[in-house]
Amino acid sequence: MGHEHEPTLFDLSVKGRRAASFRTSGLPEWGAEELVPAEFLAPEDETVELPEVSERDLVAHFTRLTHRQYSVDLGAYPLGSCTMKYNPKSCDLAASLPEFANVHPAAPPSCSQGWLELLVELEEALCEITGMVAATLQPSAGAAGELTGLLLMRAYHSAKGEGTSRTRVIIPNSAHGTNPASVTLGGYKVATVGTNSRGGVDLDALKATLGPDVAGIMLTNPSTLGLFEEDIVEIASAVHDAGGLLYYDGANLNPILGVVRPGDMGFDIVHLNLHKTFATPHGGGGPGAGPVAVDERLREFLPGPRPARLGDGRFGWQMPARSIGRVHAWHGNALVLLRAWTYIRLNGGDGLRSVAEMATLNANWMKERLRGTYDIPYDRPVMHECVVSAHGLAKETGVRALDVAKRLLELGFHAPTVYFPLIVEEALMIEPTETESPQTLDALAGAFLQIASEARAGAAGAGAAHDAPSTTPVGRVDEARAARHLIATIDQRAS
Amino acid sequence: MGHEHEPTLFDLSVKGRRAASFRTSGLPEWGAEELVPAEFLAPEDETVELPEVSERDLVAHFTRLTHRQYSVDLGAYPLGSCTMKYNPKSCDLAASLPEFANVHPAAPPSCSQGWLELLVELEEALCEITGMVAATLQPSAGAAGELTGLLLMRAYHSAKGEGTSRTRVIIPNSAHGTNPASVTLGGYKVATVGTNSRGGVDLDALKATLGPDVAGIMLTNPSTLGLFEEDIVEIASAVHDAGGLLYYDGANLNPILGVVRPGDMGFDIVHLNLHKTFATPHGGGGPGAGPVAVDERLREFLPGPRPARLGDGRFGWQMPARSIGRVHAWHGNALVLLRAWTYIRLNGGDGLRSVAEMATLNANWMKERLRGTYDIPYDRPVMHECVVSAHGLAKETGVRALDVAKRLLELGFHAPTVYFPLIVEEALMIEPTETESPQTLDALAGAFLQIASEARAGAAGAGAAHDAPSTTPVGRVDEARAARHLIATIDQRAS
Amino acid sequence: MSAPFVPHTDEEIAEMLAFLGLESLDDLFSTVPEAIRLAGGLDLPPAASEADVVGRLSELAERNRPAGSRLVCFAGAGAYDHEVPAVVRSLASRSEFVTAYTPYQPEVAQGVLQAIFEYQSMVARLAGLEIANGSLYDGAAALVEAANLAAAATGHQRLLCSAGVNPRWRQAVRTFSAGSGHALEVVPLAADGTTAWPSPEEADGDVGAVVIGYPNFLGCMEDIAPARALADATGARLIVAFDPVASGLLRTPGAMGADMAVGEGQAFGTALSFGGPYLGLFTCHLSDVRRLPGRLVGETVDRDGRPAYVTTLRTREQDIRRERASSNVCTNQTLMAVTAAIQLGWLGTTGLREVALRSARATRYLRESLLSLPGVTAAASAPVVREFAVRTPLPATALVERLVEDGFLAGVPVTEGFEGTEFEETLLMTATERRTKEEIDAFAASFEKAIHR
Amino acid sequence: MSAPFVPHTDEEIAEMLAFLGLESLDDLFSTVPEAIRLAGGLDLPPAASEADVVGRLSELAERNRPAGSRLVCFAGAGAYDHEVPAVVRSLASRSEFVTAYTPYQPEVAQGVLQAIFEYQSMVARLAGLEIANGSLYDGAAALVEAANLAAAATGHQRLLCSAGVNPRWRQAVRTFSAGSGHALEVVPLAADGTTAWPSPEEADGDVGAVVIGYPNFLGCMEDIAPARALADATGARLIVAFDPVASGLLRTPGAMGADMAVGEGQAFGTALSFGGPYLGLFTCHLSDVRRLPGRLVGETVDRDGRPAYVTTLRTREQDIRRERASSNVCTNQTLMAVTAAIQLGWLGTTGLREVALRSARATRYLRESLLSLPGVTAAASAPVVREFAVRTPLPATALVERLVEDGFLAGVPVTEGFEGTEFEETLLMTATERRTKEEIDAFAASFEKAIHR
Ligand SMILES: Cc1ncc(COP(=O)(O)O)c(C=O)c1O
Ligand SMILES: Cc1ncc(COP(=O)(O)O)c(C=O)c1O
Repeated sequence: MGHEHEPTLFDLSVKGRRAASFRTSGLPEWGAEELVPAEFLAPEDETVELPEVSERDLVAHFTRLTHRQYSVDLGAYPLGSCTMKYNPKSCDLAASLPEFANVHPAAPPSCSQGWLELLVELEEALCEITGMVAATLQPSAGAAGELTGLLLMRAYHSAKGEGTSRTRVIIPNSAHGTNPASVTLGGYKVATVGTNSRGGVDLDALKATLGPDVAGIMLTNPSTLGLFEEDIVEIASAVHDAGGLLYYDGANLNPILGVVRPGDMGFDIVHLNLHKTFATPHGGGGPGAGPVAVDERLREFLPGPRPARLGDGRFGWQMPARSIGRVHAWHGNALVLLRAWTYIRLNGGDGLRSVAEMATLNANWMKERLRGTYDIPYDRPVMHECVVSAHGLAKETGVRALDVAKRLLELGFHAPTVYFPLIVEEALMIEPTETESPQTLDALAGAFLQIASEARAGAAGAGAAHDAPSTTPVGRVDEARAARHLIATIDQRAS
Repeated sequence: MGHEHEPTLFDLSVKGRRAASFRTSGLPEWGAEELVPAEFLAPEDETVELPEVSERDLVAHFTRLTHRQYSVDLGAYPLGSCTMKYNPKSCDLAASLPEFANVHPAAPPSCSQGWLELLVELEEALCEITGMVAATLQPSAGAAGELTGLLLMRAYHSAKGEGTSRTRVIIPNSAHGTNPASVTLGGYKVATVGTNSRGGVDLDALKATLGPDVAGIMLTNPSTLGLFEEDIVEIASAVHDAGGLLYYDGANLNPILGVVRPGDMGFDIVHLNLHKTFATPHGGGGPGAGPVAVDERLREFLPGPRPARLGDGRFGWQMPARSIGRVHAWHGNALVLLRAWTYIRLNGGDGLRSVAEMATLNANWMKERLRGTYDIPYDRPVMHECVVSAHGLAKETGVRALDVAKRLLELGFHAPTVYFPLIVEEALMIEPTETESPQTLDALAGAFLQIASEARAGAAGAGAAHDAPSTTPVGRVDEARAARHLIATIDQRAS
Repeated sequence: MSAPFVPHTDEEIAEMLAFLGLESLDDLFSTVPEAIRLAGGLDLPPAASEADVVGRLSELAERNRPAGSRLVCFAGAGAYDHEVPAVVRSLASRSEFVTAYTPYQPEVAQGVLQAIFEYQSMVARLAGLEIANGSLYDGAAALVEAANLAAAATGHQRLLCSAGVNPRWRQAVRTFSAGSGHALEVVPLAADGTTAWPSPEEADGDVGAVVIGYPNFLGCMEDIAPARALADATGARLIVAFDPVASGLLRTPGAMGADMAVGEGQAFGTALSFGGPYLGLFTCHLSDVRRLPGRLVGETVDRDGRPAYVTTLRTREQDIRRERASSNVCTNQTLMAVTAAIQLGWLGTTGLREVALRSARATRYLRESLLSLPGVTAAASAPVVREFAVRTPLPATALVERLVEDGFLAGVPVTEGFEGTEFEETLLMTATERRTKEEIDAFAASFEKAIHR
Repeated sequence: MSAPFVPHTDEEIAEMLAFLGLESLDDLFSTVPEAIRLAGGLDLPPAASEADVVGRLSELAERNRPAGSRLVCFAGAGAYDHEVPAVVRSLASRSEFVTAYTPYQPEVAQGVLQAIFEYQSMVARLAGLEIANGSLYDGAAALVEAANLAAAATGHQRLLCSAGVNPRWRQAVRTFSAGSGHALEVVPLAADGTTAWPSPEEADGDVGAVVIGYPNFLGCMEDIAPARALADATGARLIVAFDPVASGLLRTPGAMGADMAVGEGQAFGTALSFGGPYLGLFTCHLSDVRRLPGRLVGETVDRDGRPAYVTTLRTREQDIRRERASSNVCTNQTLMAVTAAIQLGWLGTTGLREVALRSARATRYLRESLLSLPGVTAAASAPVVREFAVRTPLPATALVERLVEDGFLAGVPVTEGFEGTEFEETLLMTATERRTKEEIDAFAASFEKAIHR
């Protein structure tokens, strides 16, 4: 309301001002020199200077920042591949319970029985959902899950004496960027397979690529095109026949909850993005949680220590026989896991199936509403998201996917994902999720159509898109300049 | 971000949608007809229709509404007479503790010892702050406190046999509107006294008005002009000499905390606005709390039951001997009282004195910064607020107090109180409060000066003020139309 | 730390004083006569950190016993343990709602204004009347204002109030009558728990208001027709003190003939809170809107024709009408009204019905369980839905204390306002939708033990 | 209630299906081969209401013992019980921060972007290095990424890591080395608790990174110079795993010669949380910025020249660089970074110093109290500031269990990663600024009883 821009907390700082206060301790007030050996004590001119503000200014600053920030709670967020569904407030409540939030991670099991039971229950639920037998809850996000999964793959092959011979992991060219990056970090070479005309994995190319040097394949199913991989059973047996394992990137699990399970498709390793499918809020970029579930063959390699039932209602920690070791400093993003547990309980089995149905219904409806206005590169029924293209629109009017996105911001919606997957030109990847109502979908589709029809109506309309957004806290941001003149800290700004 | 307007929850409603869910009870599922006698049961066509929305839409709707709302947490709120200081978050924390928030008001004292002790401590602190001997915490706001105080005045005079003879209560013409309204509800006639040239009560006029039919006087000190009543000692003795009581409207207590106490000025009855002086947040118009503190002569008349120390560390309820009876369904706005208790503890005695000092410093500084640009009707050192006038500005440029206010909204600040007190033409009543920093004050003063200098620079500047605000969620609102075509409910809109 | 919420540094203070030509902070108070200035400062504990204050609060907290799994709540009497979901708490605690003032500048207060407009719309429907205001302090205050409106509108100061109206609210009316000059006459209850209204002839003359509880304080369902008839015959307004939750099942006060309906809105999203802040619901016919106490929000447009909200009919209010205002209310309970709007939005049509239905079921089950115990009888024979009173071998006050030990808040003893009646020291009880069979069964078992101990 | 967060009514579903030309919801899944479709649905408990789920959570909650007044916390080891004031919780839980995605559209994400910029600015200062990224998963992940950066930058895969580095972080490096091919060599601690670095000659050849803890896991203050010298001699990057709270007192890693500094940021506003989500701090020199893992926010302008923020140097990241990216991180821990920015803003320069100082005092007092007990000795002789280990007559694991009974979380047994060393089963302890003399005295008394029981 009125403010042109928000100064940084440093700009608001006044030396000597303060907000903090502490508990009265009654302890001796030793001085710093008495406590810290001289060689380590920071001399005055090395004091770490932080912003000094009053509690009042702290509040005003960060509250104003929130008024410069879009979020799921403000409206539709159809960002493809991200599953920006509504995050139930009950889960916030759960994560705020002090009996969970204030448990020290190294507290002995006698102090954390509730936590351990909950984690075990979550693991069991995730196994039921994915059709797997065991899971680690340690990975902090999808990418961490991927790398964990690849290390499990490696451990498996190594145990069979094929650790050094299997050097390649196959990924389709539609894959998310974390997949190839994880493959490299897992010590493998990426072997890319193409996409066939129906948007699926090119099966022949895949078969040609398979061989004794292949450790496995990473697949997202439904794919980043929003399409279910029709040949999944054939793919699975081909990879298995070649001695490889199938890794399931679970970022797109949402539309198959209760419909089909990765395990039943033939996958051996599955990561889940709890911050997508299970509604744990995204936090502006995290925290997430990326548990990895596996089939029987891989169980013994899981990271540990793992929460486990000890019998007679007690819980404790166990280390799998041939564990790859820990992948997190503690037990994973526990409060995120707690939220996911809550979400699963709130929905129940049937509820999760409805989630899948409505996510799929919404995406297909959206695709059909945009038909004729935007191009549909792979024209098949979709699952949770649809990828359309502004290619034709751009050719006709000069309004590109990016312009559509920016104009949407102005119309009160978040933009879809743009220019991904890379195999679609001028891609607009729209994932409405199941929590958006038909009315919201209708308004969103209306906005997409409006932008295109304005653009087609002539230069003014196209101009509006090029100039967008104008009603947002800032206008189109100069990204190139940010990279050219890097100012990543306040001290760099000053210098 | 983009939304032109926000539909009502009714507009978002879709029959059959729902958010609510309830605990599994295991109870027999009797039907409504089995539970409610037929003559009382609502037939289907009398069902109360509420909006039916998903939890997601509920959240989006109310979150978007918050983005259409200014608040202290977003910035300066120099609304005179309202003491819109920063509301510490520790007090929110206190009010959210389940051990306080979930106590039933009729629970026996064995279940509410903590509450009772806290209320007694608060009463004692308020008495120390006001220089009184006892207080009731029941009144829900300032106006309720006023009426309670007037009933105490009445009870006192009645007990002396003067209940019917004392029929008038004196108030200055600068008084807040609740004062005369309360006087009427208290069964008294209002006798108005004027303001002298220094902004104080016209002492001669007062003396002329005093007589055996006067029950008392209601004063705000500092007054609504922000001025300390210099003649308060003389006023008090004159009123007392005439057999009247002095009532202190504590809305403006902030700048005298720890400096001077109403009791020491000669007041007999004091109400406090905890939602002003003691920082309990205003909630968009309430809840507040308006405790009334009294001197020894009035103690026995206080409303009850009252929280009391019973000895050996136990607490209970007591009814004053000649209580006027309860003025609240229960014990007052308890969670507001808890916040005020917390605020007092956080500040301590010295801290409260600093509050007074800085509130006064800020107001005087602001007045001096505006000198020369705006008129200063009563030019004396002020206390917590300063009243300036746009009279000259309006004559010169046509830009009135209202325009200044609306243009300020556009510049990112809340407006001051305008056209009050009524005795100042084109009044702008500015109360910065102590929680605003010198930097914020400077920016606020800058905005005031900018508006005036723009207006004086010519028609464009004046036009900007007349057209303001334009960057707010809505532009200048048509108030006349609202009164002419009353639409106070969604059903009236439809009809 | 001497003033935790004051931002000024010493240098800044010095600069500001210099700008003002003052030498010290004390000089700021030159207009305060020396003689009355406080010497030595306030005798209060020194400033404390949040951690220390929260520590002290925790100590006090341990001496409270809140409703919850360790003290299962069967107490009502105007304060109910209804479900408040996380979503309502989370939205209602958004700081824009919490830290705003009364919406005096509508251009930057559309959030609060629209929420109040929605609240008014919902509350008017709950009452079955056309107009609801933007809130009053609590149910008691709403009744007081209704009585004032009735007296002003009719020109009559006699109030005939059923003894079945919440006795604390009755007392508030009585307290304020000392100023307003109303003559409050309490009409007793018959043995069945319903009001023994006088006939119009007995009522003898002009009356300002007839007031009835629906259901009444003892939970009894009272026929409103006789009260309506009495009001018609005496020229009075009929004020119905209603339970807004019950509107999920019952015909509304408006449908039953009320001129005004007032109630307590705590049940909609506000915690038990030891009795406050709560929410006074005030509703009336459109024809009385110009006498309406408190704030009213209306829908209008802004200069560009966009929908907008604003407080309206302001000339009724104290700041403009001053001594001729019919009410002195200024600060009300807006945040609770916003909370209620959110909670009612969460409930929706079916949710409201379910709360009412589930509460009625639990109450019925509770009542049957207790009445089957030897020595426990119904205090009144009229039908009940949401609340009821029982007579037990020992006084309610003692019984409640005993049952606290077992982890139950058994109910509210009927005392204040029922002194000397046959209902005194009966126990008023309720069970909301949050009570389970398991809890009620365990409670009944404890109850039986407690009365025969 | 079968799907609480799905808004569609039956009619709407029917309409949407009709629009798509489908007959049933099952038809939506026509592309899923019949053979693999799940028959019979998921074997999970049915949907439950919030009230029921919260009820179940409360049961589980009762089986936890959180840090607090009933379990006074002396445990650290990378997870600290520091003060988190209400203001930080309240701001960090604002839903705009909580429910936003990664700021891909800067025009509507200035809130998160600016908060990250401020976070980066503060963290860089804490580390005494020029660049901090926008967060990583936790301290362990930050160390792993630092090792990767070092290896990539130097071309050497050997990592010489002090045994004084948090053993759980060391283990994470080891786990991921299976993929990256790094060779992790753990350099043991001497009896005084500081690292027994090899001489450059002993180190024998090219090294990618030298890693040291500052202070180390046992709380010992280690001279960084030898590690720096070793790094210089072997061509390695020097990675310092630092305690960011200690930067309130100690010279920063940067000032001590670090090339990269990594740490755990949980202490800044994040609850103990049973170990997560926490906050990985990653800092380096500007010269390494093009290999920086994760997100980086930069300041720029919008089209009208207004200041604006945006994620920058994006070409480093996995979504663009794919298999050639140096890191695979995508989702990070932004909310914790925002929280840390708020908490650090709350602390300010003096507050940070006070936390460090008060914690050091409490730790010193705790240590002296315990070392004065018969049978208790220091596990290491090097100076300590924030944390320390003691040797007691019984193994730490058993001692901790005993003291839980008295209401104390005595510390963290040194086990994992110290197997077979002289430090195994010593007890690692800390006292933050939240601990009082009273608590420590009571604890010392219990401690004495426990070791001699
Ligand atoms: C298909 C796919 N795979 C993997 C990921 C990586 O998940 P995370 O961001 O949790 O690391 C994403 C995230 O956007 C994704 O969309
Ligand atoms: C001087 C003065 N007196 C009384 C009041 C009434 O207080 P309340 O709004 O709490 O009823 C106010 C409120 O604005 C006021 O400013």
